[in-house]
Amino acid sequence: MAKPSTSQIVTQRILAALPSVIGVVIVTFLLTRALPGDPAAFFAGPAATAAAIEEVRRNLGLDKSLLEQFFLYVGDLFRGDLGVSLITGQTVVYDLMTRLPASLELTLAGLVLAIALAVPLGVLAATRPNSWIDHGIRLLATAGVSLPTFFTGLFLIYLLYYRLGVVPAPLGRLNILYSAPPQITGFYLVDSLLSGNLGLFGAAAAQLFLPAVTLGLFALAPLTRVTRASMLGMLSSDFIRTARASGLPPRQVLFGYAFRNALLPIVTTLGIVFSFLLGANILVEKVFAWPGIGSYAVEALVASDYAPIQGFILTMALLYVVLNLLIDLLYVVIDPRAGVES
Amino acid sequence: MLSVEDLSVEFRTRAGVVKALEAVNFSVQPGETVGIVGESGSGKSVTAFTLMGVLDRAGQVTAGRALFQSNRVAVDLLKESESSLRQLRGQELSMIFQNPRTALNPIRQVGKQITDVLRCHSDLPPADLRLKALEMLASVRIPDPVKRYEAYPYELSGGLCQRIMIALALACSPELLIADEPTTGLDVTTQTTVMNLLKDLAAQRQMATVLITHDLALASEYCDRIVVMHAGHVVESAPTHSLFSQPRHPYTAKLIAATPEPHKSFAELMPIGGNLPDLKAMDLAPCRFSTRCDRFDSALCGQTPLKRAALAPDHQVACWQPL
Amino acid sequence: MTQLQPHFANALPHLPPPLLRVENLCKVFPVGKAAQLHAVDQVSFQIQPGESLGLVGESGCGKSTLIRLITRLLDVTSGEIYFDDALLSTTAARQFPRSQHRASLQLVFQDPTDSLNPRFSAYDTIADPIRRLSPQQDKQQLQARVAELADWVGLPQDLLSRFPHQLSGGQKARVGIARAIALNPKLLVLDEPTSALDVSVQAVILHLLADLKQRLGMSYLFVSHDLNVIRLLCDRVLVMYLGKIVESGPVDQIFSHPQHPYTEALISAIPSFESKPHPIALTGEPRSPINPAPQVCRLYGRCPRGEDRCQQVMPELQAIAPNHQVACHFPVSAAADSRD
Amino acid sequence: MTTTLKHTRYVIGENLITFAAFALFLALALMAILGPAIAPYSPLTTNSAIALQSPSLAHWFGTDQLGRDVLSRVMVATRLDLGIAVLAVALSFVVGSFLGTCAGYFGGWTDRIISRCIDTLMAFPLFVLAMGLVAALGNSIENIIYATAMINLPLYTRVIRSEVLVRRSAGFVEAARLTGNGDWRIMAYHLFPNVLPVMMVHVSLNMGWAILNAAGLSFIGLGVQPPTAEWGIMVAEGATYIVSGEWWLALFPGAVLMLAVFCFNLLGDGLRDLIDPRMRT
Amino acid sequence: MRRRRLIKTSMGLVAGITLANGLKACSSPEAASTDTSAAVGTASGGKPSDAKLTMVQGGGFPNSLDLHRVGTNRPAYGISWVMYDRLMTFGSKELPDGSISYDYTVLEPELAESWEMAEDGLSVVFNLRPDATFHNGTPVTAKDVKWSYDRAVSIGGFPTFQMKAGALENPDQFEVVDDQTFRVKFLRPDKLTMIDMAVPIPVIINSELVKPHLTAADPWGAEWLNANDAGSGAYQLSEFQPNERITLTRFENWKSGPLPQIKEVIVLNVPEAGNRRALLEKGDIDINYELSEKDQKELTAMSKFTTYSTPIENCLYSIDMHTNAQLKGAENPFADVKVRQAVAYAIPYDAIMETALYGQAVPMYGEGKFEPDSTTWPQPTPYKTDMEMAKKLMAESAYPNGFETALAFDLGNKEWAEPAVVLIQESLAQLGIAVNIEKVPNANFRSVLVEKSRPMIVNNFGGWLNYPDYFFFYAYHGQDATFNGSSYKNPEMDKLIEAALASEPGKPDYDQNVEDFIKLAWAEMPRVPLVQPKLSVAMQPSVSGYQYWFHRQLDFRQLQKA
Repeated sequence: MAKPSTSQIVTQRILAALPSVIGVVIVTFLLTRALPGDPAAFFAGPAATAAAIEEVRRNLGLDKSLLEQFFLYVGDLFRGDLGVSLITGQTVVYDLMTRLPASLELTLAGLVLAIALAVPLGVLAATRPNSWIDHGIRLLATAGVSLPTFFTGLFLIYLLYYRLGVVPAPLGRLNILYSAPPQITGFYLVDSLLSGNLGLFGAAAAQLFLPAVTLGLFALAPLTRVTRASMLGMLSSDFIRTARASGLPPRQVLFGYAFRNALLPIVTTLGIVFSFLLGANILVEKVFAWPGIGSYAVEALVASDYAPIQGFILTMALLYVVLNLLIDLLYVVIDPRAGVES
Repeated sequence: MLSVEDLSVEFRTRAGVVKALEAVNFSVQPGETVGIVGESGSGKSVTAFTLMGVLDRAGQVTAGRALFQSNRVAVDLLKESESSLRQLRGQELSMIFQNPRTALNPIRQVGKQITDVLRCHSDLPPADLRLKALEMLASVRIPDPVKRYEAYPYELSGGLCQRIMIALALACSPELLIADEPTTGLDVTTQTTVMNLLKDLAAQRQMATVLITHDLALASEYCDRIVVMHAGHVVESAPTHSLFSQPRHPYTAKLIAATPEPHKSFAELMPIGGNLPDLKAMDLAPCRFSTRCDRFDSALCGQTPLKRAALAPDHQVACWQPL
Repeated sequence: MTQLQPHFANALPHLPPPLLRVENLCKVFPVGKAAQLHAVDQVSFQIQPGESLGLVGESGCGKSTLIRLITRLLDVTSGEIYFDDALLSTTAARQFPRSQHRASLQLVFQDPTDSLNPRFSAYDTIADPIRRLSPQQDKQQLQARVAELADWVGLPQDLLSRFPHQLSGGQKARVGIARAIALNPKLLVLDEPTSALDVSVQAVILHLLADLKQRLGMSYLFVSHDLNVIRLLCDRVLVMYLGKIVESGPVDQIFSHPQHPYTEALISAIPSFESKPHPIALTGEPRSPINPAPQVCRLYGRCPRGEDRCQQVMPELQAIAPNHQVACHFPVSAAADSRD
Repeated sequence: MTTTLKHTRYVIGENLITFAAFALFLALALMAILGPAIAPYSPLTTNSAIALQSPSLAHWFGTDQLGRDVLSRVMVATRLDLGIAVLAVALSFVVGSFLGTCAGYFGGWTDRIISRCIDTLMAFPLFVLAMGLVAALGNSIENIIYATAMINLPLYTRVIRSEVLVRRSAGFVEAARLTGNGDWRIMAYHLFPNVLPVMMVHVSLNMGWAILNAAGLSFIGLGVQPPTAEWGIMVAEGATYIVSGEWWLALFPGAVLMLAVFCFNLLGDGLRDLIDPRMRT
Repeated sequence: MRRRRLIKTSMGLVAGITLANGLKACSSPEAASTDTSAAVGTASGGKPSDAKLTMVQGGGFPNSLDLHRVGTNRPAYGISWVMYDRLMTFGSKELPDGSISYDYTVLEPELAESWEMAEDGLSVVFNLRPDATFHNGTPVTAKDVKWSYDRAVSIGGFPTFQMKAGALENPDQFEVVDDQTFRVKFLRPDKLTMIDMAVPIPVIINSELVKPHLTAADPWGAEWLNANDAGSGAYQLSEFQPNERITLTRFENWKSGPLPQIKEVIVLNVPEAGNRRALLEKGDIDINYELSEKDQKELTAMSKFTTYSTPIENCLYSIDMHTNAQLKGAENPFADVKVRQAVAYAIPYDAIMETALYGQAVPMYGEGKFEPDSTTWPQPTPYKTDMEMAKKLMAESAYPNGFETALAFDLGNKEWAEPAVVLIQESLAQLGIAVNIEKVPNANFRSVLVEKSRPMIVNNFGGWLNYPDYFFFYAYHGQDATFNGSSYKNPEMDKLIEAALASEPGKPDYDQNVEDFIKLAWAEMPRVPLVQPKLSVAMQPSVSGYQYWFHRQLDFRQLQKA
């Protein structure tokens, strides 16, 4: 029954995730090698002769056997060297470092937006099951998840930017008039506040708004659904009856008792939704010219540029591990039972 | 102090309207322990939930009164507004539930759950809440209350959880305690411990208790008076001794005969035939026991409404041809 | 404990060879990294053909594990199970459905709802064992057999097409019993068959079980936490506490003269009409079954008679009368004797 | 059976939205079957004379850049889109069911190995995995189906595993073993049918996602080959015309795509109501 | 009308360019317009101002600042073009439509203020501008020039290949005479050598700045130059956010030409074409470069913007049919010339022109003759849509009942190629040819070209200059270069091409050879030319000074903004 300490949980989690990460490395490597394009032919240039292509191939190390390439790759990984992106010309590490905050900021903004909407809506629906409010909320949320994100994005741009002109141009993270805040966290919203530049904050927020809404709409449904179901379950549970029979005020019953318990499935879903959004990001980033890692990966994929794809997937896998870790820790905070069974 | 009169409750479900309670009458005197006994589906818990105002959304009170009178208040529990009922709950009347482990908030320290109740019903300064809660834990004979205060329900055994539930229910010294199957799921030895504790506390605090149970023998050991329910009807209500020595309703008699007991031989164990009537049925017989009764007389028992009579000042029975 | 074997034989020379013989049975579940939960610890007993053996104990004492070991749903950690003189414990639980003894060793479950496949009609549920284990039956024979079984357990024929959620608790219990007796088992293990039922139904089922036993000549291993029920149906009773058998003997003897303090507490806790409540002798919380100290009596700490010796030497099961064993350094009669 | 029917009727009657979803589903299914037969024009025949015409009586949804009738293309695409979704979901459902049931039932090393593999799959950003697979295998319809199935696999495996895990020690499973059922039989006849209803909810929710996924692949150029009509690719291609004012190219296929996904999502909810007794109050 | 004239420069050198780099697919749209420092009257810039210019472009975003690097994309040439200087540049001229184009017949000074050819014509001496400095203020010396030339011929990959095209192969050829004087020795007389020194490749790099960053593994500082500015050009780098934006500011001490009018140029990456157009329409950007045909048509029609659309020299969109008898081990129907001719008659040219290209291209079909009497290039084929003819030819072929085949196109061209292939598919179906369409992601299409593994592809190839012999050398010659999408091999064709290459335009044998190989191409029809594409730009009315360049990038130096 002894509860594991936080550090134990962290270690345990990381150890448990290790096989997955190794699996990811192997699969990614094989997958990238299976891509049909010949990077050597691509990068040798159009007029290159066979010899020139061979030379490029040698330079890229693509002439070695697959196993050799794999071990070289793993060796580089251990040195923290993810290689150089042939399309951006930068090291993959640099690219990822500069782009990851953009993706994270966007995803988090979308997620926060979705949570801010979904949780109250879900609770509202759960307290009035089968009412028209409940159905209305369900329709709204379902509509959000039924639209392809790129379509939502383009449509919003057309409407709000092109037609109505109420949002700034979909040009990445900042309007051209501004330059990026000094890098502290890499999140423009945070960095601009830290450097006390409110105008910049406003500009960054304005750019963020539309893509975040696009993403948020997509995340709305699962969160609302889970909140509703989980609240509904909690509200009919025994301990809520106890709380009500003890004369606790409705507010405390709803939020202090029911909602806190309902949080557990919500947090789980949050994790899934987050990793899901990181994927959906790819399309949104492409539409909004958002300089994140998603659009980066797409470009690399289309160019058969191995290093960025591998780096991207590895980053995502690590992110996934970290995310799960955070969720586990959140569980420990919310639920004293967490981790006891294992 | 509690007088339930003609209480009727219906549940609207997808399959139809369930007449869960019909014209339920019983009363509880101050300091008295009243047992409500019946098989599952007899409406025992619905009665309790109705009195506490924690009925599911689907349930609706269609008739009746539940007059509650304590030293401080005199109200009809069924007519009070939600907010004033809330004041009463926990303070004047409280309830403990079966399955104590799920009846406690799984992610809140048990001590804090007690202070939550104290906080909303008493004027104690916050600093004293904890002390008072510890005091309550000690009063339900929980060893090492300081340590248990910080425990979570999952860390405690079923018996301990039920004691915590008792402490929670009694925290604000209610005048009436409704105990809904408080020992179901507990081992017999634990059951005895918990029941003895309840008994002692009720006596100490001069608290009236309603003990809801399916176990006739258990009720007979702890109750002053017993109300027997069957399919949403109260069929008999009498002091414990007279109920057992001289049951007047056929159902009561059959229930007694069907209950295994240390001194009863296998041959003496008599099953009750038939099933509970379907409470959704539109053409429910006036006497809901009629389908299982071997004294059924269509001329007599088919009459509406069901006859309810006092055979003695404190012995009521709902039968046309009592034993 | 094994030395009890000849003792029995001597005491009851006229008895036929036992139907079921369990020797030194142990089941240990790993808990976490190093801890082990000793669910069943060195248990030995036997059941004679036609005998009804009761097994009592509170929740978590290992009753369920024990019967799952016996019915070969679980693999044993150590010890032997002999059934009809065949050693069963070496057959893996996973292989046992194909064993020739499968049909002879059946179980009635505690929760009639949980133990019926929600997607199977009553008919399919009852027919399943026949289809699986005596496949030579043709469809008509099968129907006739199922009808017969339904008749035996008092299940109206028209309910056979129903699914579990359309049946009442008592009806479900009947379906469960019909399934268990479908193959004419020699030993029927009943795992608290009435605990989920109302008293009115419980009485019916108890009578039904008594009838069936007579009709089919089965042996029963009847598990319950309710001594009252055991008393009605069983010849002999085993009392279990935290994985160990603490007392065994004829039911009447145990009821009238419990020897182990735990048995005594169990019996005194049985509510009965109009008796007045009496304080229970056991206090405190049970010891943990995880990594139990081998030399300490499992009841130590709760036992009103616990002395130093109880935490130095684990009391062994010893005969104190023919057919009556108790595992206590200070059995009630001895204590009573010394007190008187 | 009758009660199930009654209950279905009840759920539908009680819940207009679910009813609407059922109706929509029927309409889509009809369209998938009859689409090519009842489409007013050929979905592939070009006519440069009427390119990029806005919706009119002759062409309700307008025409595309090659003068093809958008309505006809949308109608004909139904079969392909639903086909992709159904096949992808069916594939992942079958494989996921098998893996999940094995993992949940056998536990131990079987579970560990399967779960690790699934974890590895989950650690991939799933859409990127789909992109990678289609890019690596080539963008044919089969490969889109495989890729979509692949990224749905973890969901099914995990859900079924946990559902089986819950039921593995249920009484009726032990009872099945007592009555002589071997492991595979228990899995196939006793466990799986009981998990099925829960899975149907996921299946319908997943169908919507599979359609969206195919559309997303189309958007980055990894969709079906032209001139095949497919909603996603029509939206993706039409999207570039929005700014120049030819909104109907993206809007109509987009709306139908949304309706389809919407329909599956609502159906999933409806099924959940049907199955989850707790929601039945 | 664009007659190939050979104009003697002041040095008296014959200029002519074929640049391998020009062979890049016309398709990939990228930006850069240029104006050489030596301004042509019409295009000459206004007074330097504080104007700030924002542009977006189709077809990618500059991925490096070092155009010698492996994998540097074409848009990067535009940045390099203005950030670095070369020794010489080209003049400019006005096109018939009034727009300005570079003039490949005129070489003008850039970093070199003058040059003299040796008597024997086997070397040239450049005199550098004495006042020219790099962006960090250090003077440009002949040492830097030599290091830069050494780098270009040694670093490998495309730069080295390109230098070789002008017979610049060996560092020994480059000699520092003194700080201001630099000599290039020729390996042999080659009409391309001088011209090759005015193309984007031989940029002059600040060698002193790079040297601290050289390592054994990276002897030419590729890593450092990739993201850093070591130039002396008219603009210097002020911000480089890979794949996001590049900001350039005017180098006020630029001496190699008149100071540009625009002070700051911001190049933004906007991948969605619709967004690029919306930005222009909303006035958020000044220039949208490399427009799709549709946008070009519609933006022009709006008459809100200044638009230019210049036919891309020496570039053709075409359908190539694999001519080998066997393809992937199977019999190849397109080896039959009748089939190829039938296809050429079956292609719905006008429909493609109208619906796929919105009329924004120069038709290359129908008007030509089977017996060409002109060396104009590109020139239209004599084939026009004639289904009767096509069916007749099919009936005469070995495949009267048709066959099944596949047509691959580059996803990067999908805006026009996809509708075009659908139209072709529909049309060929009438001949019984069932065409499966295969769209290939941009990066993979290069492999398709190299492998020559598809029976039919949509090709799109152009050289930097308008010489038919060079076009044919890459597109029809039996050396089977990448852009010979048909894998066409014909010794007779090879002989004609080689003869033309060895000769010079204007000479009778040259003209005859050219006319003969065009005739042969029209007869054999391994590739069906469709159109000559155009390079399009739309600018806010306040922007002027656009000039077309062979490298198809915007030259910011020449632009002005009101």
